[in-house]
Amino acid sequence: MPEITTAHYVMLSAALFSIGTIGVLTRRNVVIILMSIELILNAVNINLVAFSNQLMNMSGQAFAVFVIVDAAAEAAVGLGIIIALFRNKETVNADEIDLMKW
Amino acid sequence: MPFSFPPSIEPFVLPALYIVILVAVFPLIAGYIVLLERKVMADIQVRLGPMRVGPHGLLQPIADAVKLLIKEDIIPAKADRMVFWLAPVISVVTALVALSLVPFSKYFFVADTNVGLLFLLSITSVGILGIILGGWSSNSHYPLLGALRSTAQLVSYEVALGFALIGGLMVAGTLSMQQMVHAQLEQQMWFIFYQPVAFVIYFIAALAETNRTPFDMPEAESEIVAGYHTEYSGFRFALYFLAEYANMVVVSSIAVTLFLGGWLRPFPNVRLLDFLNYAPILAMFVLAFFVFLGASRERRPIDKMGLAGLGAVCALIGLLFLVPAVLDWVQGLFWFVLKVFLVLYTFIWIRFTVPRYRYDQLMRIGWRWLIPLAMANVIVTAIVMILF
Amino acid sequence: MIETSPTSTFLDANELVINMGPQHPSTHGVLRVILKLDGEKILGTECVIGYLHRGVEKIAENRTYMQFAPYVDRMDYVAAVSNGLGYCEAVEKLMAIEVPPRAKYVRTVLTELNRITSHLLWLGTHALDIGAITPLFYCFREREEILKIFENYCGARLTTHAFRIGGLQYETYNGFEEQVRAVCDTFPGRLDEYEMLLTNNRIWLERTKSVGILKADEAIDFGVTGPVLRASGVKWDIRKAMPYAAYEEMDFDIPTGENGDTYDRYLVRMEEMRQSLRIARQGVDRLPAGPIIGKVPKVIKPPVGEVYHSIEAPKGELGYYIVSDGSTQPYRVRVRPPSFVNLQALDRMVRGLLIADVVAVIGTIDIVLGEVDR
Amino acid sequence: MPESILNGLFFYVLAVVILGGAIMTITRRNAVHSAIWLVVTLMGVAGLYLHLNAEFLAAVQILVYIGGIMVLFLFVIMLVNLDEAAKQRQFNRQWSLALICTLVVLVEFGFFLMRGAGSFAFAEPGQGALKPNTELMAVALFQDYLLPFEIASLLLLVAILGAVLMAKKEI
Repeated sequence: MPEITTAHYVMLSAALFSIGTIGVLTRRNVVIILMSIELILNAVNINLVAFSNQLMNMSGQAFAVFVIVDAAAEAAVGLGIIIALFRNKETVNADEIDLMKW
Repeated sequence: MPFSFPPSIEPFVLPALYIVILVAVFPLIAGYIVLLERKVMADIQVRLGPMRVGPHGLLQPIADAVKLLIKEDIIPAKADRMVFWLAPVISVVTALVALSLVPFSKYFFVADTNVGLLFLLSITSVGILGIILGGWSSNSHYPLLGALRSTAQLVSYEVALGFALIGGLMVAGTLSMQQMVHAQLEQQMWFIFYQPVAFVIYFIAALAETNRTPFDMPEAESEIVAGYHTEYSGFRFALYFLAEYANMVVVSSIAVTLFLGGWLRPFPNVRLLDFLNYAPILAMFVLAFFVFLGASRERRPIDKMGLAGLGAVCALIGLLFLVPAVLDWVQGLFWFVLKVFLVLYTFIWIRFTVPRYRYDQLMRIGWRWLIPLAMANVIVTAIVMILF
Repeated sequence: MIETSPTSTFLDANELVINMGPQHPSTHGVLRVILKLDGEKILGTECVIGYLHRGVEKIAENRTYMQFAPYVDRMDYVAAVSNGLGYCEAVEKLMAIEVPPRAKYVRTVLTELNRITSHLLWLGTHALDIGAITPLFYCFREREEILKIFENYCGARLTTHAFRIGGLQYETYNGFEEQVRAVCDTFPGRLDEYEMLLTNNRIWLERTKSVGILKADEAIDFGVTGPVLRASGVKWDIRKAMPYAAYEEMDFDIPTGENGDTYDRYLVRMEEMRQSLRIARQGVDRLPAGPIIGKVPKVIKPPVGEVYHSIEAPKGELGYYIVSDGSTQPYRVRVRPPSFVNLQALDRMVRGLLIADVVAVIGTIDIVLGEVDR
Repeated sequence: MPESILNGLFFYVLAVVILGGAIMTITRRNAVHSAIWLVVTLMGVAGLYLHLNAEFLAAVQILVYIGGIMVLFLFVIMLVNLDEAAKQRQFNRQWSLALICTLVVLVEFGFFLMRGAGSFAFAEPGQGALKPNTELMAVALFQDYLLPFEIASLLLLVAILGAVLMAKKEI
């Protein structure tokens, strides 16, 4: 088995990122789209931490913490929007939300 | 050691052994904690409690376990079967994994990591998933209400719990569970005396985290039947029960480790009190004495023999403790378990003394009082630590 | 009527409908309350009753007056003595039978003891509903002492059938007075013990103060009686207003509340137990000698006519309306049960509160479903 | 067992868990099942962090992501009635186009990585240290990146306000 290098981690991260993108682009359910965004953010984090490990530098991990903070903020606001949306439009499908007002 | 393991797996042998011990023994211990709870409850309520199975109901936990195991396994018709199956497993696995980070004694611990306490907190927070999924998958109103209640409750009290622990952590200066105990040894003080406010906040939040009265909203039997596990029966229910008691042990262990000196004996630095090192032996012999006394009072011969056998086992263990190496090994465990049981006793005592808070009152206490107080405690601690 | 829609969720405009009962730990029997909720907030309730309907009033039409007496014990089964007293007095009033004073006194003592057992059961279950598990066992311990008196007197503990039309069937047993006095001596201390657990308990106060408020005028409009009415500040007690049995000669106070909330009802009932003890002690102290049953014909055959007689049962005004057509069986018996009437106020009391308060309020109304459904 | 094989095993098992969980997340009909699979993925990522000398980050990942964000997700899924949505069409109309585009991007990634993989191997391992992890993390967060840290806390505050405002019934 070859040595696991940073390239492997970056490859994994790229795959995870792509899966997340597919989720965002193809799903109709807004909640699942939000989850896909979490996947994308995690892909980014894997990269950051992998490079942090290779370069023996804390900055990558520190930035991963910031990304997690971002993810939390995004989830809170996103889910708030979903609740407001559901209350007003009775739907969670992204392609049915096509009016700029309600 | 007559034989040794290859060096690459050698560091994993002892932890693996401890894991097996914990997983195998803990359900039994949880059963006996339940018995203890019932006995204490009976005592408070002027009753006798379980008396039928075995002498003084000593075999009751086993009877209960057998009963739960052979009970019909009911899954509601419209339940989400996979999730229904998964939810109690999540609860019990997280609770048992959390035990692996608890330093039971200087020698008896599974893992001691650099981020021990943080990991403990994060693992217990995963346990919420078990509750929320169990409530959702039952596809029934009362469990859903219970799950929503408990999620809101656990999430809010976790904040207070975390802040209270930070107060203790600042004094300890480490996240590692073993280092905390050593820090208390070096500073010659239990941290409860440095951080009384943090301890009180932690204790209250821990009551809420483990769904104990007066914060037992998620399973308030007189309001929402049984909360999130209304639809659970048989062994799945037993798993939830096990998880609950494991969580109780975990939170009391954290309290003991961070605030009450962990596995240290009282006044570990006072030479004059060295005789306390022999307390485990004494305790075993006193226990044996009382068990024999009880045996002499029993009427049925089978009970007499059972109790006498138990007494003999206690006495034998006491004799075993006379070996210095064994005593050294058992010492920390003895004090740790003693302290944990004292905390658990307080839990039980409170449960049978006070009524239950209402949901909104509980939230108000959490957000209006505990969290601000815990934050203030952290700030004051920081200022004091910088100034002195 | 509350609409029950199958697709209701927590976020829909017209929210969640759940059934509390008929099998529920804290609806005190088989009451079913349909709750309309907004999250945990109560938007409306509807009580569905009848799960314990046994047709007691109809049974009365096929039984002789004597034969029907045991049935009334089964309505409010925790206050069977009061039920029996009300029925016997109603028939006596119909037939104009004079009850001898000794019988009146024994009746009063037993009824007051019964009031204590009823209130004790209420206290225990009410505390249990609010989450205090322990008082229940203490209450049952004390209740046991009083039930022993009933058992010694008439052989039964719960459905006593203690009285007969015209007086009593049994003379008091040896040691009756001493046993009642013993209860009167020990019980106040025990009551203080309960109060120590609850009255000043912060959590108890938060759970009961200004929960389920019923104002005096509302209470009167609903026809609510008993401790629930008195806690709203209305000083109305049939024992004082229209004395029956031996209450005229007894010295006791009527406790009233001010705010009409759950806490006041709790205080009122606690004080009522103390007053009941006073009455019971006076009763045994002054117990006159004499016959225990008046002049009752062999066959009870009241004259044609009708009568309404009500007494102050532990839960409120318990009334019997009996119509006689001159035969040995009543033409119609109608019972005015206090629980049934008090239960109507539930909706008014819980609107806008939380689920947990419904439990507290059901407890504080102190209903017995056997009496609500009859 | 040599260290490298253990490492490899660890990585590949976690990779399968992560990618498998991710694929299940985006394909499940029921949002709760999606959430459960997402939890699996997040757990796998936490395992990778442990492997990459980031214990603190692993703990934070579990605490914040699983104990916080995923619970929030499940909470919202329970509040919002998704039974209806589960019965409808799951993918939107442009799904084929989206899939092709993403695959093209993935191929590009792969190509660049193949070409550039060597440069990772040659890049010099840094001089710093990652242990003790918690202490170094504290230094990084509270000394080197204090301003971003404060900004992040401000962001969280704004997000809390926004979420509360958004989810409130009557504003």
